[in-house]
Amino acid sequence: MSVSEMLNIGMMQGFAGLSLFAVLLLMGLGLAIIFGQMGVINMAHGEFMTIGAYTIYLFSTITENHFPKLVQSYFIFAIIAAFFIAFAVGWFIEWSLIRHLYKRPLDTLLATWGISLGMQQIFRSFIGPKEVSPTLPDWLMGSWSPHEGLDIPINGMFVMALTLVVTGGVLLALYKSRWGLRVRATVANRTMANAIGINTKKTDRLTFAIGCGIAGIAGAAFTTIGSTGPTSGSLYIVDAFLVVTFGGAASLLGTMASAFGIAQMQSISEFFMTGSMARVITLLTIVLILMMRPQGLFASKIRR
Amino acid sequence: MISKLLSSLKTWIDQRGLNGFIILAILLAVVFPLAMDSFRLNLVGKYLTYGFVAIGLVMAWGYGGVLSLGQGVFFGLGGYAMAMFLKLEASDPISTKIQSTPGIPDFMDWNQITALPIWWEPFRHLPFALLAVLVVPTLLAFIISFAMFKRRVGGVYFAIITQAVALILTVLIIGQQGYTGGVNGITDLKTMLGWDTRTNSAKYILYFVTVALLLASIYGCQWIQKSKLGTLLLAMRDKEDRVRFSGYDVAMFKVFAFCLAAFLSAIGGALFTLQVGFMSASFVGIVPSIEMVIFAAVGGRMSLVGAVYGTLLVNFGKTYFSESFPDLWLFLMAALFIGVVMAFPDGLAGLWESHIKGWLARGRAALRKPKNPDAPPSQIVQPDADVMTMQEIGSPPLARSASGSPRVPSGAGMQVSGIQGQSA
Amino acid sequence: MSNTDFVLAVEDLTVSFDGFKAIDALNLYVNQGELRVIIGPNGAGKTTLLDLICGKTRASSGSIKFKNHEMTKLAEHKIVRSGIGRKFQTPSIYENLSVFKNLEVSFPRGRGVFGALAFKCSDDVKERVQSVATEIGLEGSLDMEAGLLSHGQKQWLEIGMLLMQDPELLMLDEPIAGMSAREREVTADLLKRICKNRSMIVIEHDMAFVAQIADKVTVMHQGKILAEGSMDKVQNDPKVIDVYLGH
Amino acid sequence: MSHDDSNDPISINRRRIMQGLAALPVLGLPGLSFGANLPTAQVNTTKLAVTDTEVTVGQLHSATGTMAISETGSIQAEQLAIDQINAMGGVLGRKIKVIKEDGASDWPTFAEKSKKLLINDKVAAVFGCWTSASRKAVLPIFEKENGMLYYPTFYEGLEQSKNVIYTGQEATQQILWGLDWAVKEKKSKTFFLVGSDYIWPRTSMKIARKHIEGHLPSGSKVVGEEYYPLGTTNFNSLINKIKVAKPDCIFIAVVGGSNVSFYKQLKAAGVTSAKQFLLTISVTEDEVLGIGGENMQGFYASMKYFQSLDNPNNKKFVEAFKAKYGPKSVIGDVTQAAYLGPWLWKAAVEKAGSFDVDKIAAASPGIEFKGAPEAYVKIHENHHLWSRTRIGQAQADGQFKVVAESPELIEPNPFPKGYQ
Repeated sequence: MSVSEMLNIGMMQGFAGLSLFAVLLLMGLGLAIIFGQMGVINMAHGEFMTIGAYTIYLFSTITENHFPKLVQSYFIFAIIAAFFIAFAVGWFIEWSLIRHLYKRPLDTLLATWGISLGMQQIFRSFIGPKEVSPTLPDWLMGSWSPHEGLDIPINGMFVMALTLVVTGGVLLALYKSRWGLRVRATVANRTMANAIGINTKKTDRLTFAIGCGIAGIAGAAFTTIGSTGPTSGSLYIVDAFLVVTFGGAASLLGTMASAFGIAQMQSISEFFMTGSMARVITLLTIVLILMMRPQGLFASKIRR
Repeated sequence: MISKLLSSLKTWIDQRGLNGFIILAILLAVVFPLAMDSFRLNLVGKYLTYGFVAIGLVMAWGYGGVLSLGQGVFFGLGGYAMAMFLKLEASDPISTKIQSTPGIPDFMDWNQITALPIWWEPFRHLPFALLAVLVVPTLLAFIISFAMFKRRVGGVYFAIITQAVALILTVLIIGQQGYTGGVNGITDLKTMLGWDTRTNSAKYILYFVTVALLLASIYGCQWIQKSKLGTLLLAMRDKEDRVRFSGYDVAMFKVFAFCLAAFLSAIGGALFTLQVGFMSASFVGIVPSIEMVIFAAVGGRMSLVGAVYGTLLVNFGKTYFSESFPDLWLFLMAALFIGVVMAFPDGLAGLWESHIKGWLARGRAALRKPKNPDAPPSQIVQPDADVMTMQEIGSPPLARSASGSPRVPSGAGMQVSGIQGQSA
Repeated sequence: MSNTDFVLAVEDLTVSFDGFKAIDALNLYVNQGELRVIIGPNGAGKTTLLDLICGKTRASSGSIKFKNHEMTKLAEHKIVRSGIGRKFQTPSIYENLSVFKNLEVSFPRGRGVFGALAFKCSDDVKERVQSVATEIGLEGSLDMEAGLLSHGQKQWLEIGMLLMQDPELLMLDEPIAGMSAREREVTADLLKRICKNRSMIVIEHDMAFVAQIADKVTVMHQGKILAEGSMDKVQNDPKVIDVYLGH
Repeated sequence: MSHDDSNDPISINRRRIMQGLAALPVLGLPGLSFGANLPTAQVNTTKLAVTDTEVTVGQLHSATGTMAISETGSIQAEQLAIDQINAMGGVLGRKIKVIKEDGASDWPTFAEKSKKLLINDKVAAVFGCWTSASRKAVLPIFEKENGMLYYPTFYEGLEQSKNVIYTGQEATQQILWGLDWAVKEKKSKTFFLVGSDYIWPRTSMKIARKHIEGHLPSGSKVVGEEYYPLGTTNFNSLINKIKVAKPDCIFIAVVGGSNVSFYKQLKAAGVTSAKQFLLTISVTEDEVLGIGGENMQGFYASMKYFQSLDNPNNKKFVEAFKAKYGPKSVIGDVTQAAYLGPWLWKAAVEKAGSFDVDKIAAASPGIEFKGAPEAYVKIHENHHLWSRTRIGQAQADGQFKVVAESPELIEPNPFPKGYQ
C-alpha cells in the first residue's frame, strides 16, 4: 500500500471516528437534558427518535407525491418539523405521566418503558410493521471526493454539522436564555427555585419536551445513516444512556467528552479487531472507568 | 378440640405474618396443579422461575434500595451453568455421530471446534454444575457491587451500569458462539443423569421442585427481613448516613442484598433451563432484565409474596393477551405497566393493603356482628406517670413529616398512607 | 507527628472544594472528658470540621488523630467503631421504625453482614435499650413509631442511639435547634450527665446554652480558628466581636 | 381476493397424469373431491384438531418485536396460500382454520407458543419461525410432540428433522452457485466476507470460505472476514477496512436494521456498484424497502426467488398478493418460500390420505409443486427443497432484475461434505 493510500485511509478513519462522535452526541444530547438535568430515566428516548425518523418519511412521501419540485429542500423543513412533533408528544407525555413521577425517578423508568412498548406498537399498527425508506435529497447522498481514493461521506458531514448546530443551540439556550437559567436553578434547588417565583412545573414540561424534540432531530438526521422502522429506536437507546452516564449525567460538557471518547475507542478498535470484540472492549472499558470514577468523567466536587 | 388447635395454629401464623405466604403456598402447591392441565402448569412453572428473580429484586430493590437492571445476567448465568451440564449429557458420541467431531455439543461442531474447551470439562459433573449455578453469578454480583458500592455509586447509576454489564455479556455470549451457542443458545436438552426431563411426569416433578424452592426462598427472605439485617436495610433506605455513622459498613449490606438477588435469580435460571429445555442469550439482555423489574413492581416492590403474584399476573397477561388479542396485546401490556406505576406505586401488594384488605375486613365485620376475634392484641403501652417529664414537654405526636423522605414501610406489609397522595 | 494525651488531635487540617478552602490549616485538641463547644458564623466550616473528623468528607491534607490513631484514611464505619459518634444537624432517625428498634439497631453488636443476620435481641440488649431510653426520657414510648415523636424527642432519640454505642468522643451538631426553652434545659442536663465519662464536641449558636454547658469554646471563622478558651475569654475577644457584629 | 379454480397450482406425484394439464381451469377440482368423503377417524388417528369439516393449523411468527419487520411478509404469504386453498375447498375436503400466535421476536416465547399450538390446540401443522434461533428453540418441542413445521427462511443447514420441511434454501444451495457465477461472470478473485454475528452468517461464510479456497480456480482467496453484532448501526470502520483490502467481491450476510445502515454508509463512502462488485445473500425485496432502492442499486443478490421472476405462476402469485395486501406490497425470497408451506402440506396430506404427522413426513419426499412462484420445486429425502438459484441485480425501484439462473435444480445438502 502506498503512502498516499495510507494517508487516505487514515483520514477516512479519522473522519469515521468524528462522525461516530457526532452520532453519539446527537443521540445522547436529548437524554442528557432529560436524564441529566431532570433525573427522568426516559426509556422511550429511542421512540422519540423514531418519531423524528417517521416525520422525515412522512414529509418525503408528501413531497414526492404532491410537490416533486421540493424534493431537494424538504429535508430541512422536515427536521424542524421532527423537532416540533417530538416536542409536542413529549409535552403531552410529561403532562399526562411524567409530572406525577418526579419524586420517584426509578418509576419513570418503568412508566417510560411502558410508553416505549406502546409507541412501538402504534408505529407498527398505524404505519406498518416493515421498515420504510424515505427518499432523501440527492445532495445528501454519496461522498465528497476531493481526490482519487479519498471519500468523505456527505451524510456524515451533514450529521456533524447538525450536531454542531444543535449542541451549540442547547449550550446557548442553557447558559444564556431565561429557560436555561430556570432549568439550572431548578436542578440546583427545586424548592428554592419555586420560592423565588420560577414556575418549576412549566420549566419541567418545557425541558422534557425540548429533550424529546432534540431526540426527534437526532432520529430525523439518522435516516441518512440508519434504518426507519418501528423498532429502530431500540438500536440507539443503550448507547445513548451509556454516553450520558459515562459523561457524568449533570454535565453537558461531560456528555460531549464521553461521546468523543467512546466514539474514538469504538472506531479505532473496530479497525483493528472484529466488530464484536471491539464492542465488548469498548463497553468493558466504560464499565471499568465507571467503577473507578462512578460520578462519570465530569462532575463537580461538592460538599455532600 | 380441633377448633382449638386450629385457632392456636391461626394465632401462630398471624404472629409471624405468614397469612399471605400460606395462601400462596396453597395456591401454588394445591390449587394450580388441580385446576390446570400439564401444559398450563408447565407454563406456571416457567413463570415461577422468573418469580425467583422478582423476590430477589424485592430484597435488593425494595429492601436494599439497589435497583438492578441486569438481573437477566444472573438468571442467564445460572441457566447456562445448568444448560452446559445438560448439553454435555445430551451430546454423547452416539447421538452426535453425524457431527464431524462426535461427542461435543452440536453448536461447537458447527463452529469448527474440534475438542471440548477445558473450561467446559468440569460441567460433566452435576455437583460442579450445581455449585457453579450458585457460585458464579453470586461471585460476579459481588465483584460488580463491591466495586460500585464501596465507591458509593448511586441508584440510577448503578442501574445503568448493570445494564451495561448485561449488554457486555450478551455481546460476549453471542460473539463467542463456538463456546456458548451464540444467539441460538444451548438447545435440545434432554436428560439429567438419565432422567428424561421432557416427559409429563418430569414436568410435574420439576413444577413441584420449583414451588418448593420458591417457597423456601420466600421463607428465607422473610427470615432475613425480620433479622437485624432486614431492619438495617430498611433503616438504610430511610437514613443511610445514620446507619453508616452508627458503625455499619453500608456498602457491604448493599452488596449482600445484591448478591442475594443474584443468587436467587441464578436458582431461577437453572430451574428455567430444566423446565423449558434450553437457555439462550436472549435472557441475559436488557429487555428481559427490565421486564423482570416490572414483575416485581407490579407485585409490589416491598412484598415477597406480592412479587410472585406480580410475576404470575404479568406473564398470564402476556400469554392471555397475546393469545386472545394478537394485534393489541402490546398496548394492553403497556397500559398495565403505566397503570401500575401511576395508580399503584406499591403494586398489587399496595392495592391489597390499601383497598381490598380494609374492604374485606369491613365486609367480614358486617357479617359477624359480634366481637371481632381477628382484632390484634392491644399493643398500646400506657406511659408511666412517674417519668413523664420529657414527654410532657414534647409537643403532641406530629403527623409524619411532609418532606420527601423515602417512604419505608415497617415490615413486609405496605404502607397505606401517601398512596392516594402519590397518585393524585 | 507527636504522640499526645489528647483524645482528639487535629493538625494542619485542610479541605478544599474546587479551590475553596472550607477548612484551612486548622488545629484543634480535645482533652479526655472535655465538653468542647464550637461556635462561629454560618459558613465558618463547623459542620465541615465534624464531617472531616467522622470521615464523611475527606481531608485534602493534614491529620486527625483519635487516641493517637490516624483517622483520615479510615472508612467511616471504622472511625465509628473506634469510638467516635456523631449526631447530625437535622434529627436523623429511622422514622418508620419503633423507638425500641431505633435503639436496638444502634447497639454495637452484629455489625457485619452475617453478624447482623445472626443477631439476637438478647436480655443484655433489652436492658441497655431500657437504660438508654430512661436516660433520654423515652422509656414510655418504646413501641411508638419514631416518626410520630416530637421534634425535641427525635433529637433525644438520636442522642440515645449514639449512647447505645457508648462512644468515647461524641459530636453533636446543633442539638437544640428548634427546641423550646424547656426542652433546651432538659437537653443541657442530659448533655452534662452523659459527658461524665466521655469527651464531647458540640456545635451551637445559642450563647446562653453554650455558657451553660461548655468547658471550653472554640470560635471558627472562614475555615480557621479565630479564638479558643473559656466562654468569658472568647466573648471579650475583639476579633470575635468583630466577626459577629462587624463588617 | 380474486380467485378461481384456475389458480390451483398444485399437483402431486400420484396424479402425474394430470400435471401436464395443470394450467387448465377444471383440473384443480379433483383435489376437492379427493378424500372429501374420507371419515375423520381414518384421516386423523392421532387426535389432531381435525373435524369432518375443518382442520386447524398454527401460524407462529413474530408479529411484534424487532423481527416483525422481516416476518410480516411470511405471515401474509401463508395466509394468502391458506385462503386460496380454502377457496378451492380445503384439504381432504376440510377447510383450514388458522390459529395465529405471536413469537414476539423472543425465542422462549416461540417455545412456549409452539407448545401451546401442539399440546393445547393439537394443530395438524405449523407454518412459522424465521430466525435460526427461533427454529432451534422450537425444534425439540416439535420432535417430542411430533408436530409438523414448515420453515420458510434460507438458513445455515446442518439440520434435518422428520418434523420439519425446510421450504427455503440451505446455505450451500444459496451460496455455491452464486460464488461460481461471481468468478465466471465477474472475474472475482479476492473476496471480503461480512456478516452479522450469529450462526447463519458464520456458517454461510464458513461454507463460502471453503468453497473459495478449495473449489474455485486457484488464486481465489478471502482477503477479509468480519462479523458485527446484531443491531450495529455504524460501519464506517468496516468500510475503511474493505477499502484497504480492495476485494474484487464483497460477500455480505448482514441482517436486520444493520442492513440499512450498512448500505447507506457504503454508498456515502463512495463504494457504489459502478466501482465495486457486491454479492449479498441477505437482502430481499423486503429489506430493500428499508434500505432504499437508490442505495442498493446495481448490487447483486443470490436467492432462489425474486419478485420480478417472469413465469405464469409468479405473475398470478404477485397479482393475488397485491390484490390482498395492497399494490405497494413487495415479495421477497422468504415470503415466497412461506407461501409454499401450506401448498406442500396440502399435497403431502393428500398424498398420504391422512393428517397424521408420521404419514405426512413419510409422504413428503418426492412431492413436486409445479405451481410454485419460483417455478418447479420438489421435496428431497432430507425434507429440504430442490430449487434453482438466481442472481438478481438491484434496481432503483427496489426490484431485482434476474441476470442469471442455475440451469439445474440444485440438490439440498444440509450436511455438505468438505464444507464443515
